[in-house]
Amino acid sequence: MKWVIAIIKPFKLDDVREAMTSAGISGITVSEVRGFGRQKGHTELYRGAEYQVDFLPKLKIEVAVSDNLLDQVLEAIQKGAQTGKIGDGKIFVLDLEQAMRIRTGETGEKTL
Amino acid sequence: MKWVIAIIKPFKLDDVREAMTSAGISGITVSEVRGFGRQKGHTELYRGAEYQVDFLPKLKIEVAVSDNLLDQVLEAIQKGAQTGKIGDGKIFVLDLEQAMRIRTGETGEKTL
Amino acid sequence: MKWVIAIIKPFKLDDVREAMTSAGISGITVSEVRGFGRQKGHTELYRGAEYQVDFLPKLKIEVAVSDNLLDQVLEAIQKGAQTGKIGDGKIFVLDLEQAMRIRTGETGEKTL
Amino acid sequence: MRSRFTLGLTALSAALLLWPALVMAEGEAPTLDSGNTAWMLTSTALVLFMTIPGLSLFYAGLVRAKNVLSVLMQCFAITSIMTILWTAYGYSMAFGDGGAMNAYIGGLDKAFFNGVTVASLSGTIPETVFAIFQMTFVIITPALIIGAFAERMKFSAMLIFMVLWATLVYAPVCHWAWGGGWMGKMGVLDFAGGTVVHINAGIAGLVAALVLGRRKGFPTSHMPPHSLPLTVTGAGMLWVGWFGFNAGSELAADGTAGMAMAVTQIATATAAVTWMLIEWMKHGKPSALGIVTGAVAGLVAITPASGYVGPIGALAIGGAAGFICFFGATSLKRAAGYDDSLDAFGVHGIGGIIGALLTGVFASPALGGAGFKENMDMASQVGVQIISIGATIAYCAIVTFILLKIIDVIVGLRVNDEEETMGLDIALHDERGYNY
Amino acid sequence: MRSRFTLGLTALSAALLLWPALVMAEGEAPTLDSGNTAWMLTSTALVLFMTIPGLSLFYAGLVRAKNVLSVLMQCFAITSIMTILWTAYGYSMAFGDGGAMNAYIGGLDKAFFNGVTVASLSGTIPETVFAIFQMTFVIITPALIIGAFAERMKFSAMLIFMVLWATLVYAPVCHWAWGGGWMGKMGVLDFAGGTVVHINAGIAGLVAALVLGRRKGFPTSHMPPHSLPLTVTGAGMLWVGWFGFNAGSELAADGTAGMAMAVTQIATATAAVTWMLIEWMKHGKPSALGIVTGAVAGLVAITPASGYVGPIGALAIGGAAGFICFFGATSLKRAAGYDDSLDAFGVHGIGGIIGALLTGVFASPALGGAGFKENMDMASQVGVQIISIGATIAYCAIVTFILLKIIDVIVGLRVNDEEETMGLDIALHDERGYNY
Amino acid sequence: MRSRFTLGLTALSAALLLWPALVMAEGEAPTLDSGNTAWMLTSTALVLFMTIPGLSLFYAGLVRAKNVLSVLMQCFAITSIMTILWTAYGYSMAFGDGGAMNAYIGGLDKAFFNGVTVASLSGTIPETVFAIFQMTFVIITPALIIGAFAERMKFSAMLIFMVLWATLVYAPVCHWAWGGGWMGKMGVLDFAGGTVVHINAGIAGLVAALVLGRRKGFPTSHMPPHSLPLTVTGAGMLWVGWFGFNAGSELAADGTAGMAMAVTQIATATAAVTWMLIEWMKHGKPSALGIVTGAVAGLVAITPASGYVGPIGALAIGGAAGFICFFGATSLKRAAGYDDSLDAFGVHGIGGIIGALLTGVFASPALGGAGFKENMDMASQVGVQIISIGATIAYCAIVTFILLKIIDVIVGLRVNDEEETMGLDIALHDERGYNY
Ligand SMILES: Nc1ncnc2c1ncn2[C@@H]1O[C@H](COP(=O)(O)OP(=O)(O)O)[C@@H](O)[C@H]1O
Ligand SMILES: Nc1ncnc2c1ncn2[C@@H]1O[C@H](COP(=O)(O)OP(=O)(O)O)[C@@H](O)[C@H]1O
Ligand SMILES: Nc1ncnc2c1ncn2[C@@H]1O[C@H](COP(=O)(O)OP(=O)(O)O)[C@@H](O)[C@H]1O
Repeated sequence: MKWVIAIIKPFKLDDVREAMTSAGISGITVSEVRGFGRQKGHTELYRGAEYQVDFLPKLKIEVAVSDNLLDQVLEAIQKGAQTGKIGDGKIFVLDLEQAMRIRTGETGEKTL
Repeated sequence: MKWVIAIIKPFKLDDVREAMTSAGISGITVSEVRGFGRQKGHTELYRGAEYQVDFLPKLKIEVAVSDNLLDQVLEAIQKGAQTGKIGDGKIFVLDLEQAMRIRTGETGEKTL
Repeated sequence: MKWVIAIIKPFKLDDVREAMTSAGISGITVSEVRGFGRQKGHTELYRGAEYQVDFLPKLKIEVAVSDNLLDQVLEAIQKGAQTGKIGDGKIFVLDLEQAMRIRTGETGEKTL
Repeated sequence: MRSRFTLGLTALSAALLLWPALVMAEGEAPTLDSGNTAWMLTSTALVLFMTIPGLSLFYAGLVRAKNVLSVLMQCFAITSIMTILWTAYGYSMAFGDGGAMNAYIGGLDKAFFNGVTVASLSGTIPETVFAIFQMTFVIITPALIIGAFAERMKFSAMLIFMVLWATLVYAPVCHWAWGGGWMGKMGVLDFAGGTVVHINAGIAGLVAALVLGRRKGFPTSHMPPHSLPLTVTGAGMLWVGWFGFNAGSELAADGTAGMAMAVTQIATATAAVTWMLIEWMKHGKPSALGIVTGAVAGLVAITPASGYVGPIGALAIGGAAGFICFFGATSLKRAAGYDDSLDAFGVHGIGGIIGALLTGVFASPALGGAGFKENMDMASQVGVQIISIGATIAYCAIVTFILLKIIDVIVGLRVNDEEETMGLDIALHDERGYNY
Repeated sequence: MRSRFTLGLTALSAALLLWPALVMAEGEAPTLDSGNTAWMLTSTALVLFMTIPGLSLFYAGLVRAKNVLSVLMQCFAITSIMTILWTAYGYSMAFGDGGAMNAYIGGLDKAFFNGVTVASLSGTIPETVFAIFQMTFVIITPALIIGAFAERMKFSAMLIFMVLWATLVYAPVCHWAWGGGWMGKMGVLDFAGGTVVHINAGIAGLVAALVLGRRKGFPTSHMPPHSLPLTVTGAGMLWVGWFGFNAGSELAADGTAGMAMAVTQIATATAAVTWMLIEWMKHGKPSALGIVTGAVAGLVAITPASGYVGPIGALAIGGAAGFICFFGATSLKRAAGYDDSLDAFGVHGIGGIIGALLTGVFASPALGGAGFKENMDMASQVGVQIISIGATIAYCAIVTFILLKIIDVIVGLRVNDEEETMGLDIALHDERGYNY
Repeated sequence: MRSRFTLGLTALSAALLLWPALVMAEGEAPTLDSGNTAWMLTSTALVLFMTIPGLSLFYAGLVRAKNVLSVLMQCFAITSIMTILWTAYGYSMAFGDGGAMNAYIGGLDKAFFNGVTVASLSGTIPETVFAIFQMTFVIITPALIIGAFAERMKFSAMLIFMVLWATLVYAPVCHWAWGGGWMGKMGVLDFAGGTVVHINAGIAGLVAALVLGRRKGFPTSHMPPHSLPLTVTGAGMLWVGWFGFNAGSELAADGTAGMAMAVTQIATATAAVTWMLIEWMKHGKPSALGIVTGAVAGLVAITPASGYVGPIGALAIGGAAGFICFFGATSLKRAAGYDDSLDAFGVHGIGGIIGALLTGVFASPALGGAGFKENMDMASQVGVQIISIGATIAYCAIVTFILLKIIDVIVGLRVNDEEETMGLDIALHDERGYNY
């Protein structure tokens, strides 16, 4: 199994989720993060005090997938999240050793 | 060492933390996430505009554990988080290569 | 490639980011988390109802690095985040199998 | 509430009085006074302001984020429903002529504001203004109660309860004290609503908290206020609006109104400081929630006294309210174990009782007050106050209990566990307070 | 707005009237009444309170967090700019003497408050007070419009548009109805601004929503209000402030002001409850956003009627407003497909039309009203109301459309896509609403 | 603040004046006027509203989330403590008879409102009303100061400082200007508190900012306001409440009160627009924080002038305040390097000086003003203004400095580093602002 982490632009969430659902994913976890990267931030100004904000609001999607679904999922995320402009984000893949469903205690790929 | 990620129902945090402490864990990190899964979301309605909210508030617990504690920790989380109803969440285990305590610079299992 | 997770004190973010940038890192992802550990929390009191808060606000930094940058990055984070007081946080390193830039679809170390 | 004229006469010099005095001597009815009317229009706005947004923010900040709208919605719906109820029959039941039953309840002669025209006067102000000033009181009283059962009551059951409660508890007690009923006749001093508003609301809240039972998780899991800035803002609004409540209850812009406003300010400040100091001593730190709760306790306690006592009375009543309510909202609640979520009883019930009682003491001219009712001394006045407090508590508790039990059978009082965990906002209203 | 004297005379007893009556008979001008002045100073504060913070919070809560400051800023800037505009020439254009053109527009004789001194009176109140009371109306009207184009209009274009619109639409229509123009002469009943304020703002909003087009993503992606507690708070403030709007429009603290306040309260509550019940029946749950929107619809609809109708009229107008605006802000908008972001048209346009129309009905003494204009019956009065509504709609729509088209060419009306995605707060103002 | 009679006489027609004029000629004391009393009761509520919730929200939004309650709590505690202090001896020290020392300080004859009864009058209003109207001024002035040392001062030290400061600085300066002291005798024009309130608060703030030193991290790390919607809301409330401050300082509902309200509105709007435009030109974008800060600067500057100048004066004073305070709160502060956290000095100190100075200019009848004090021309009036400003600055700065140094030795002024990092809410009050 793999643990996939994707950093995307917030307004792309719905597209990504739909693409992933189509790729056979039935569960994902999303959190709000701030990203620092090539995409330029903006300036904030309060009573003359300027402040360069380099961190942009992004969403982090985390999903556990079985090995055989990995490629489709990566493709789905990429398609759903892409705008072609800088700052679209990244996808990272880690190895996942074990998964368990809390409700039932089952483990393995069937829990995903 | 292992990196354990658990997605749980928010109101179960205290139970889980207690169970983990009993299992010998002395540090954990918690964040607020939104989960999409089998558990049904709800409808929101604003001036006639309906909106199906599939993402539910969940908590993500992350904890680094030594290999020999892993099983007890998994059991502790499962016991603490279980209600038996759909949406109780998942536990994921990844391999953790290294850990360092920032204050002292020490590394390895003793930092956990 | 490695996936580095650092839990730090919030007011150290700017120092850490600068240190990492100097170490050659061009992208990081930050999120707000609550940490439970050796550092003591505080008491809250509302109309006589006392409440021991063990969770402290922390920031989680996640960054994907190429293997050869790992040591410098660890050092940079540690230097930037250290105050020498309890609660400075931890750094965790996991193995990262794959990385993809959403905008271009490229994969591998060059995307970091 | 007494006529502007009594007081005006004292204050006016003989020469200026001559002409109006002559007119009055010939038995003319009082005429409209634009100054008094201006103040009462303002007071009406101020008292409405106490409920929306004042009280609703005060309470909304204290609940968890998942229930914030439920509280705001309850206050807003109560405001609307009570307006209709008061127009339809409430005003008439409270201030109409009850004929043979007048000691206990008014009649229906003024239903739907029948006979209340542009030209009707109530003393020196238009009767419309008197009627809607009083309307703002029947709005805030039920709204106060919701503090006791917040975060767990069904919205539908809440509405039914409030309509019945306003009809069967508020209207009669209001008539007893202010509408010509037995309590007023007996000589109770209740300037702006110690019995009618605060004891009534506090007792109803206590009964509701007991009948509904505790929130899931109370008291083991912690339920911190989700936004104290809302609560402190609401407290500030309550304080400001309360000037309309107390000084407005004079129904005129005169010396008594001025003194009522002054003692309101003094008692509130004293109670706030008292609460702050006790907390500081007992817990080592003073809190924002503490000081604002103290202020509300002071506002409550000075309410029945506001037109009758002087600055010294205000200091005493404020100090007593801060001190006693502190223990009411903390130790007493924990000891007794009921879940009065936002301390409707601890602050309004207890504060109202303290105020109603001490009004009988500090109305004494020797203590700077305006004097007791005719032919009374302190002992007899305190006696009358105790009877009134006791009657209000007993009547209110019994009727509230019966109403809640009946409603529980018919529609059920509480949401189910799942809805409570999910929060009332989503469960009952399909909306969320915040989408950041 | 009618003279205090007409009404005062009815209310006062003969004996007290004797002396002023004699004076008036000799043709003396009315003199300053401190009570009336007190109420109008208060009313001015209340109506300003409606815009800042009232309306600005109501709207701010409804947008997404990334646009919260843009809305607050628009309201605040409008408040400031309109003050200057009204001082410079607006007041004069609306209430000055237009000479030969007086049926259509006032003159510039009062520009920069020329001749408005400490001693100038307008009826029984200082003219300064009349001028700034009216100023608060020219502040809130443009502020209402922003609800229609929120989250996408350029701040610069918005400012230019509002200055031109206030000059070319608001000032003339205000003059028509209240400043001595044709509409008033024709006998329109518009107590506090059904045509001048609400229909005007609602229609301008609708045209703006159509000309600017929909927000990116509307209606497919969901744009939930970012903070309903702000919205409910704003609604409460609007309700309280509206007492100044309606009862203040009497320009006196008298029986008519009292009745205006009473019917405002009743109609608002009725509309709120009506909306709540319809939503409950249609969707299964009543919502906080629903009930407060209903209240605003009621406030809007009772505005033109407030000094003319009685409690029964208020119940009817409130019920109608709640019912019809519900469909205006939900079904109609979805069916027609325009993006009136915060329902400026659905609530103010439609509510204003309902109110203006029904004023012609419920002013009838048979229905508890104060009577029609001289020599009118219900049919002719309703006719006059319809003509006034029609003229306002037509004139406002045409001029608004032309202004927007011109501004679009010169500076552009909308922000670009990237700015809209990023949010107007950062894009236009370099600041963020929240930094938790 | 001048007698209603002076002005009333001008405004009234001869016929109506005859009778009261005769009465007055016989030397009768003024009698209670219900209209004036109504307005002053309202004004008192409005000025309290300025502090809680107005100013407290304005400031609370500007600090970081971890300090939000500390600011709200300071405002609330000041409100309460000052009420008690004013009742106990403050009012007497400011407005009592100081005997031989009367040029510098009042006496203790009115301590604990001794002799202030229901029947006592102050001009045409009850003395209780005058006393609590003035009480709201001694509440807001210390509350303004906290803007200068926010986010780092100990709560206990703050309380001690404020009690001493109100006693040793506010009460005397208030007596000098309004209580019969030398400044008033000299002929200073300070209608509603340019010297007494704003210069006093601004200078005390500056001294406090210097003595306490900068916040940890200032100016390198950024400390953005945690919730600008709170700040904008607070600004709106300040604007509305300020009507009571300025128009209320007339102590009557008359033409001067009307003009005071009008010029307040005009100056505020002008300052807001001025600030917005400068920022737009200098930084490329106008901000919400900018426009509201400009509005407050305008409110401050028009305060001493409000009863003396006309619309033209208001435009000029507003423009000057917007322009100069912009540089005071941005360039000057950065250049000088002190950490006046929320710009108490930059806005109130500088704005107060501008206003007090220009009052001496625009009171000129030639510029539409109400005229200088007897036997003065513009030069001598400006001279008097400068002396008053200078005396206030010098006295306030010296006493404030000494007080702070003493308190620093005894209890310490600042929290420690760890508490500052953690935030004052948890460190000093054991509570958190938000629990979402
Ligand atoms: N090495 C990295 N480790 C972790 N997160 C990263 C890394 N590089 C980029 N990110 C995340 O991806 C986001 C987008 O990256 P950015 O460089 O702005 O644009 P692009 O993805 O188009 O190259 C960043 O805001 C950050 O959250
Ligand atoms: N494959 C997955 N990857 C990441 N998170 C998941 C995955 N499946 C479920 N989750 C998380 O677990 C939560 C609970 O899952 P759900 O399917 O609703 O119920 P259950 O855990 O009882 O099967 C989801 O809300 C989501 O946050
Ligand atoms: N085993 C662990 N797994 C995950 N996070 C941990 C673990 N131990 C500590 N942390 C995180 O590190 C933070 C700091 O740890 P703490 O024990 O307080 O101090 P120190 O880092 O100085 O030892 C905690 O608040 C928590 O967020």
